[in-house]
Amino acid sequence: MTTLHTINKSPSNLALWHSCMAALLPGDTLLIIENGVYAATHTTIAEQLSTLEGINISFLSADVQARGLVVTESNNTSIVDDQQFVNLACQHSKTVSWF
Amino acid sequence: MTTLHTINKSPSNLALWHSCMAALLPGDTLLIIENGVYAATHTTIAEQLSTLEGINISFLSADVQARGLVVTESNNTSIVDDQQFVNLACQHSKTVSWF
Amino acid sequence: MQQKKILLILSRAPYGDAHAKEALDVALTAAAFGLPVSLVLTQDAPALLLKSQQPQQIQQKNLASICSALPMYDIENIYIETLAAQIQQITLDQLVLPAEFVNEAGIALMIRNHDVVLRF
Amino acid sequence: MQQKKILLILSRAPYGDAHAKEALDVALTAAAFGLPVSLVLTQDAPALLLKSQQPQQIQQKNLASICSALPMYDIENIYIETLAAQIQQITLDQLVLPAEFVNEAGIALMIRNHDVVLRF
Amino acid sequence: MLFSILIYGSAHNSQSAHTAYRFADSALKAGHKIHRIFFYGESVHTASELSAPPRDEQNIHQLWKELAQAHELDLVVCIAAALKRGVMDKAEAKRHEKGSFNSQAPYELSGLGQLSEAAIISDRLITFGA
Amino acid sequence: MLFSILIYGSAHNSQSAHTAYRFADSALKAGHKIHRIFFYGESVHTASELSAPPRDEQNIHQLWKELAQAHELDLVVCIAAALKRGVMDKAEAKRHEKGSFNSQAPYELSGLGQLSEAAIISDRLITFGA
Repeated sequence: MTTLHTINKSPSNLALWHSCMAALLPGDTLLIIENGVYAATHTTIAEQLSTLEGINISFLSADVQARGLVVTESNNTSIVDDQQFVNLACQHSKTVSWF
Repeated sequence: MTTLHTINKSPSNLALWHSCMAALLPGDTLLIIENGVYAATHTTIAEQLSTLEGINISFLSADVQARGLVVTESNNTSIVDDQQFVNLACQHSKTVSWF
Repeated sequence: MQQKKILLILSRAPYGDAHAKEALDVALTAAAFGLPVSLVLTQDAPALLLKSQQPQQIQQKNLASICSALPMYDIENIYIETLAAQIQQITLDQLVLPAEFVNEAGIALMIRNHDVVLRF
Repeated sequence: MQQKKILLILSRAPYGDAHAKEALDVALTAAAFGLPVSLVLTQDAPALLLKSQQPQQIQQKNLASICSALPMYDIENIYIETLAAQIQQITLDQLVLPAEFVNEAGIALMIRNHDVVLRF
Repeated sequence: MLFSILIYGSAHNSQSAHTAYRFADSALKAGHKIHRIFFYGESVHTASELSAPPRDEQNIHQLWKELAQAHELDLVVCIAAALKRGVMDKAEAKRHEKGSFNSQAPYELSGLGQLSEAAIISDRLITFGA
Repeated sequence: MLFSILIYGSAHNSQSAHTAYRFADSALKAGHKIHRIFFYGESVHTASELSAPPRDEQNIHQLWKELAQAHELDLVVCIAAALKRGVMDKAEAKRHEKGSFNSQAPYELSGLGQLSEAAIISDRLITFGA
């Protein structure tokens, strides 16, 4: 019964990001899309993401490229394409969209 | 050459409110409209507004009523109607809209 | 078919945009379809329940009136995010209907325990 | 008639919505009208100038390319809000054109010194 | 005082078109003049006459139309913003080979230059944001 | 896997309609089925065939239309959200005494019940937000 969360707003919307991160439970995936991908280079949010335990963090490739950002992949952080987005939606029993 | 600033987003958009408050100069008026009027009851923003020196703070009456809020008038804080909104736009040499 | 439980998470204030009204329409329709609906009001949404609202001058429908009809549609699980209410200094006696407080951890559990989650 | 100086304050990131593109269109048109235009990029807007942008896959126009044309329209007063750039870890060498840093107090003064101020 | 008004907010998902309307109405009642109302961004949908809100809700298209007719207001809709959003008059519909159109006078499609001209001519340009 | 998709973002002021399109296209390519695409809120403008973006920009109305025709997708537009925003088909235009309409098949106007039904029937309901 894990959840795929998507978030599409830039981290300057701190209230949204805080609500979203507080809603994550172990086994969940947070897929960061559209303007959300600025989280990759946002000083405070990028650090908070790296400390989330048991949560998979994914960035949607097309959006990272569009905005010219660099995402550093790690144990819990990956870049995914549209096909993997679909797979993530299948692997979790529901999706929640933060916007 | 003073400015009438309007702001129409709720204070949960902290980045916008901080940018706006940092842009105020003595003699300016900040007119708070639409969802901005939740500033009246927002714990941190309401306090920050009360400490701004030399700035007039006005709340648009129709929006305060619509949302069922209470605004406490003071030296630098007032409630204005639509007609007074027009007067404020005349009294300042330009307007800036924060949204 | 197993009955699905729906959780609606509202986050916007009333009147500034159409989100709150359109979320309530989803809640009422889902309930009319016989689905169990729970509502959580987070961020700017708790203000939706303030009974003092008078939106006549801005020519919009009173959303508090719509909210007060929720129990008639068997929507009785209505929660307010504790910190959001505190930040806006909203207390339960100011509201059009009975609501319960829930904290962020409680919302995380509610998301896990419902089958469908919609945010507005 | 006295010539009016226009200040455009951009605050949105590119691509997520139309604000940035539509603000640039205003800047280019005002410049074509012979009005002196200054641009300040605040909040999420500094990312608009990143030369690494490749929006082909999301089927949008490259806004960095549009920005690089600004000097050809005599729009040369381009400022980036210092703190906004720091938060997003953006440095001047990553940008498609020369820009200057300005802090919040500087923006307040620019607003006072221009005749018309438009925000996007 | 000569005003111009820039509306940027969505016609039906933002309060700003209605706030702008109340401002314009109040300014005219106080004896001020309005040089131009410029609809930009999502606000261009205001110019669509196909809008059919429930009878007990505001009809922002109609409100502006009646105010414009009563005071000979210049309602200008940014043509680039309008066309991509599906707001067009008879001439544009023909040019784009569409079978119908959804906008007509007093709403008028024109270029962004009309916004610059309004900024130059008017004593005050006030924005009502998204 | 049987998907339904709820699109809430503006057709022309938000990236979400296009992200949703790419998701749907990828899901179909992977062999999944899509029960319904439900357009709500500002996304209802996607259903307007009057949209005329510049030739070098995406035409989101056309993209969905072609995907729907290729895969017999059910494109449902919330009728209440659509009517107030000026999106209507021939039948609604007649009922509201409008001289023209701007939406037709494969886009179909229907009630919010279609969203509840999609939530019940589908294995996954995914939202693309404003």
